[in-house]
Amino acid sequence: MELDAKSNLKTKLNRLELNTPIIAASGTFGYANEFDDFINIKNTGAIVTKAITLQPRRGNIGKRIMETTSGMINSIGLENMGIQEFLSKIVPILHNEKINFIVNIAGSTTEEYLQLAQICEENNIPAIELNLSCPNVKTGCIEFGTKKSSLYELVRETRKIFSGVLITKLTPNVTSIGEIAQAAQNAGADIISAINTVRAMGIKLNFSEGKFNFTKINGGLSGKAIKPIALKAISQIKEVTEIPIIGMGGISNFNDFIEFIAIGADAVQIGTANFTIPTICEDIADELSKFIKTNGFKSFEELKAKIREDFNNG
Amino acid sequence: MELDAKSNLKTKLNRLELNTPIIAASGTFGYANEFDDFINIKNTGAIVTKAITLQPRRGNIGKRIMETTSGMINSIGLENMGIQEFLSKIVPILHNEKINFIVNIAGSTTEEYLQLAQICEENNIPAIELNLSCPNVKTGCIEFGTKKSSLYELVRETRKIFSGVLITKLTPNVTSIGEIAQAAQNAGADIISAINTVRAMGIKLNFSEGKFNFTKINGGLSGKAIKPIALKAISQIKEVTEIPIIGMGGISNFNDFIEFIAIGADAVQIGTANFTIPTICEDIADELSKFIKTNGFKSFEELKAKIREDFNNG
Amino acid sequence: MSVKIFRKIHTGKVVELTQAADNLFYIKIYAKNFEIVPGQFVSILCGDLTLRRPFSVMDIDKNTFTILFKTKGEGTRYISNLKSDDKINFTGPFGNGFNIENKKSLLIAAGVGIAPIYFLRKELQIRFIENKLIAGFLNKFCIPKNLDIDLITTDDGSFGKKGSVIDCISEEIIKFNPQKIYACGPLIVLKNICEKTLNLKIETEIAMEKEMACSIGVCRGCVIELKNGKNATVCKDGPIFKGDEIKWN
Amino acid sequence: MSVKIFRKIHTGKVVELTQAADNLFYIKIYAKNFEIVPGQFVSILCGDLTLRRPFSVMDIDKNTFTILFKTKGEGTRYISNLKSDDKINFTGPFGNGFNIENKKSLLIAAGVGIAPIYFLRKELQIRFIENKLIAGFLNKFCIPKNLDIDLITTDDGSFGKKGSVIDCISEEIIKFNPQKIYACGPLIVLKNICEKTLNLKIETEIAMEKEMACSIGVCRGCVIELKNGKNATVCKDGPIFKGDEIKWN
Ligand SMILES: Cc1cc2nc3c(=O)[nH]c(=O)nc-3n(C[C@H](O)[C@H](O)[C@H](O)COP(=O)(O)OP(=O)(O)OC[C@H]3O[C@@H](n4cnc5c(N)ncnc54)[C@H](O)[C@@H]3O)c2cc1C
Ligand SMILES: Cc1cc2nc3c(=O)[nH]c(=O)nc-3n(C[C@H](O)[C@H](O)[C@H](O)COP(=O)(O)OP(=O)(O)OC[C@H]3O[C@@H](n4cnc5c(N)ncnc54)[C@H](O)[C@@H]3O)c2cc1C
Ligand SMILES: Cc1cc2nc3c(=O)[nH]c(=O)nc-3n(C[C@H](O)[C@H](O)[C@H](O)COP(=O)(O)O)c2cc1C
Ligand SMILES: Cc1cc2nc3c(=O)[nH]c(=O)nc-3n(C[C@H](O)[C@H](O)[C@H](O)COP(=O)(O)O)c2cc1C
Ligand code: FES
Ligand code: FES
Repeated sequence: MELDAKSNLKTKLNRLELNTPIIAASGTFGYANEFDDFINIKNTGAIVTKAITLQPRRGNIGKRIMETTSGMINSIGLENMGIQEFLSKIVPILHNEKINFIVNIAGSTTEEYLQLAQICEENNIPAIELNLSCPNVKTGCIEFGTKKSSLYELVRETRKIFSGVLITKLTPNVTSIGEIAQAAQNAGADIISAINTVRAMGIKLNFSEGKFNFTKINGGLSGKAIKPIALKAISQIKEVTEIPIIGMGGISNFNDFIEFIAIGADAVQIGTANFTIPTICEDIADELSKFIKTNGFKSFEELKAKIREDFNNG
Repeated sequence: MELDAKSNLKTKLNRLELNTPIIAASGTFGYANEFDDFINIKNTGAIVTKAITLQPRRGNIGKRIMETTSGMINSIGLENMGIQEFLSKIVPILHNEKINFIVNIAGSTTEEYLQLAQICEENNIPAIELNLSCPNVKTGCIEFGTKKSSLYELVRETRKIFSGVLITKLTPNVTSIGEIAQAAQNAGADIISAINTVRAMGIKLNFSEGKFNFTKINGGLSGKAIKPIALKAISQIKEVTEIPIIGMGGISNFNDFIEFIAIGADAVQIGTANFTIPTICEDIADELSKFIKTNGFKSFEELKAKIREDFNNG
Repeated sequence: MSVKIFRKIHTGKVVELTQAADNLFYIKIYAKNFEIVPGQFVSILCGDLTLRRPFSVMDIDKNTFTILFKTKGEGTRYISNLKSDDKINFTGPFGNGFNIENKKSLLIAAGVGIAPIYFLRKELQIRFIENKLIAGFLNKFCIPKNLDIDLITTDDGSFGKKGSVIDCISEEIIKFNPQKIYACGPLIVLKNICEKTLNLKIETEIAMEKEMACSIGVCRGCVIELKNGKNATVCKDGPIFKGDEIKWN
Repeated sequence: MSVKIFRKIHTGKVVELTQAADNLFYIKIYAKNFEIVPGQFVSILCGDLTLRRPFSVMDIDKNTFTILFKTKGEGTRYISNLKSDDKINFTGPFGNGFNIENKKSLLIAAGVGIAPIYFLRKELQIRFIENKLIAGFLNKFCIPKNLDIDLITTDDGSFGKKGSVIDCISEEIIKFNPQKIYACGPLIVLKNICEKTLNLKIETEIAMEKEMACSIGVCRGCVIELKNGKNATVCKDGPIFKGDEIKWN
């Protein structure tokens, strides 16, 4: 079942066309039709595929996820099939099933990002999202997204190569996300998405027979706990940029969605909440559609204008 | 009632002597004996008084606190009585009641911090905590604690003036907290405390009669939600510094306390949890004391060594 | 460890929870020897929530007290799901309480603001202080049951007098000629009342509300501005303020 | 909106929750037409918790199924507080399930690992496949009630044979001479069993556990390493694995 056409949730962010402003976030929705068991994927705005690297990667060994208070930490380590297998096995499915998709790419060097962008360009990938939370092995493993100069460089070079929609995904683990966002905009990004996970550590302890047993995980925090951090980050980005923003971080219901739109997001992504309520992307779209109709708005665009107006006046 | 002397929770961090390793955090415990109704304050390691500025301050107007999922945002705006009234009205109480205390100081310019340090020196304040989450009005309101050069400068100058225990409290809102911690150590801080609140924004919305009503707050996030962020920050600080660390951020029970000790904290502070369970500082000390006795340790020092050993081997 | 005596932290027990009206409940709590005066409040721990929820006490009896609460968000939902015999962790008493004087008093309540006013009224009755209680509600489904109220108004006229409680204050003042007014209700109602009584120079006390974290004056989260230019905490300096000391914006 | 049909998200209803042993409960859930095979699992939404909790199914009947669970942390505490008629949101069925073959089978369970094994046993009985079920527990208070188990061991000897279930496997293999072994229990027990059966070249299937987020193979959170050098997800490629394909460390 497709969303009622009349509901008019269609959204355009620069050249990116979306059926609904609710997108499934990278790493939480698989590569293509994995959520078929739960929802009609065509009713998402788009899906962002799990981060793809140049070569296949095994990912981290040991503990990869830990629940924390109102959130979770993940340390998957970019396990993925690599761009070649992605192109040959997954992209055909995406095309066949007419799933609107954005390819999240990750590298350990600038060159890797550029090669990935090149391959995406050659294969007519419509949109890519640069995952800049990856450590740059050439600069002592500092995340790409934390230095504005290197980020600028990376986005600018990618822009030269890639003609599709270029989304830059920012990490919140910086002193000033506004500066970083500006660099991304100046370098030619079409859209900014934020936030990626928050740098975190989780520990579980257990004391038995006179000994402490600790399980630990270093990774990225996501889920409801980070929503206030995400809202702040996005409001900071909005303050200094003009390009569209895709907001995310802890969104788990319709109210959360409205909050993100209010502070400046033009669309949102949903990550962790897909695990909790696997129908959430469609549920929020449904509620949005109903809300628009019940309250006499013509479209999401009109509702968005009203939300922004009321927010800025209140 | 004082804690059982045999329990031996006494802790020494450099020159800072504590009855227990559990300290009440600044801004959440008042100035002196306000928690008398709930606990015997002498059973805390120390109390860190609410941030004091040179002049009295009115603080922010409007909404100052908002609960968020597993946490809260505060935007008190440094309301306080100013150092002079603090010295004349509060310090005598602290002395009379033999409360071990640390004075948290805050300024809008380097000069203000130095004047405060000077006044504390002249008045024999035993320990100060530099609250570096304050915006520096001279540099476009960037927080003092976010630039390592200016932080270094500030701590070094304070060190020259103040001969008591100098604690530097770090903000988590930086790209690399390790670098900042190193600067604090190099500048002569005796102890590092971390983390202050996480930059955040809270929104409550309500739709009625065709209009959205938003309540918003920009401030600092604290409480359980930030614990994984705090643990990570402290482990990063521990990696690159040698001076003692006072850890905090979302601690609300005995297990949390052990986790912070495991990753490198030598003592902890408890903030938000004082609001939830106003006896928490004493409750955790009690549990710690019992744990030490039940499991055959001689002292907290010995337990700490065991925790660290098991953590580093596990 | 030696036994601690915490004066202001208590573990009570739910005696019973009863529906008072739409989204409105009475909860009666057993707490041995707990004492509190009209206008003071307690702060209830609600499951895993970070902040305790403040509630005025509406009635007190030997070893029990009663709260009237409206379900709003997570905290009140938690309380409304409590069952008889469940434990309830609360702190208090907090705040200053009403100043009870031997003056003919008009008591004005709007909505759930009836709670502290009703407790005050009981105290006035005990002391034989002449008083009249008027209360306004949205509609008849919002009127808490089993209360003895002298005049009820409803916005939609579905019970009692039609209109807002504010509308009939002037008339009531003329009719009853009180020496003192006590009021509790939404901010806008209180502001309105205070403007009227300030003009008429009738001594007024109002019960304020603001988000709270500590309930004891240390976090400075619940601060309001006074006309004298000072800040006051609702939790400790209030929640009862003189009608003419508050700076309304 | 058009009506959605979600194949794998369900709202069941608690039929009853009964204590099975110390910290061990059976929960019987009503879920119309829900189907699942031995070794597969469901993931239960536990209040406000971020991650669903995975549980094997122990028994299935017309429109109901039963889980045996051990209380451990917040999630299982939530489930243990459910009451009859409460709604329960679960997803599934997930995972591959055991390969049922017409082979004489020895079933080995340790602790709460009995759950999927018991469901498998029922299926084997229905198909008249010869089998023997042995199960080990810490002590007599840990043995779930009302189960039909051929041989029970307890670590402290308080019931059945004294010792770990591992200790008697070699003997049981000799006595029973199974063509196939199925096992579920703590990692260390499974590792031990697999080492034995690998040596004896007896086909073995084991049910694995690992923390899960998505339950459908997309988050890569529950990955384990196989001997062939590949990663496998416990949720989708498993939870049932061949004893000789897992890389133990
Ligand atoms: C001194 C005092 C006495 C009160 N007495 C009563 C009473 O007798 N009966 C009654 O029904 N209500 C009373 N209230 C209001 C009551 O505290 C709130 O309705 C309640 O906290 C809402 O919690 P929630 O989680 O259900 O709502 P949410 O809106 O989800 O709460 C979110 C946060 O906002 C705070 N909050 C929300 N509304 C208010 C409010 N009106 N005042 C203060 N904080 C608020 C909550 O405490 C919480 O921290 C009183 C408030 C104060 C300050
Ligand atoms: C496929 C599968 C089938 C299972 N079948 C059963 C069963 O039939 N009966 C039963 O009692 N238990 C079973 N478990 C284990 C059960 O999932 C955990 O005991 C439960 O998740 C603990 O949740 P908690 O919140 O109570 O504990 P906590 O320790 O607080 O949980 C914290 C986090 O760790 C995860 N976790 C903790 N222990 C385990 C574990 N052993 N396996 C996987 N994740 C874990 C939780 O899901 C949660 O995300 C199964 C696990 C898996 C993977
Ligand atoms: C298990 C998991 C895997 C993730 N993998 C990726 C990834 O491959 N690429 C990426 O850019 N972000 C990844 N993320 C981050 C999310 O896309 C999202 O930015 C973040 O989780 C915040 O949103 P949320 O709170 O809604 O989950 C991952 C998150 C989770 C929880
Ligand atoms: C209401 C409130 C006021 C605070 N005021 C101060 C302050 O004056 N000075 C300071 O250094 N930190 C202040 N903090 C930060 C705390 O001391 C602590 O660093 C932070 O809240 C994290 O710890 P927690 O999660 O245990 O609360 C305040 C925190 C809260 C919640
Ligand atoms: S609630 Fe903390 S000062 Fe009033
Ligand atoms: S739980 Fe997500 S891959 Fe298995």
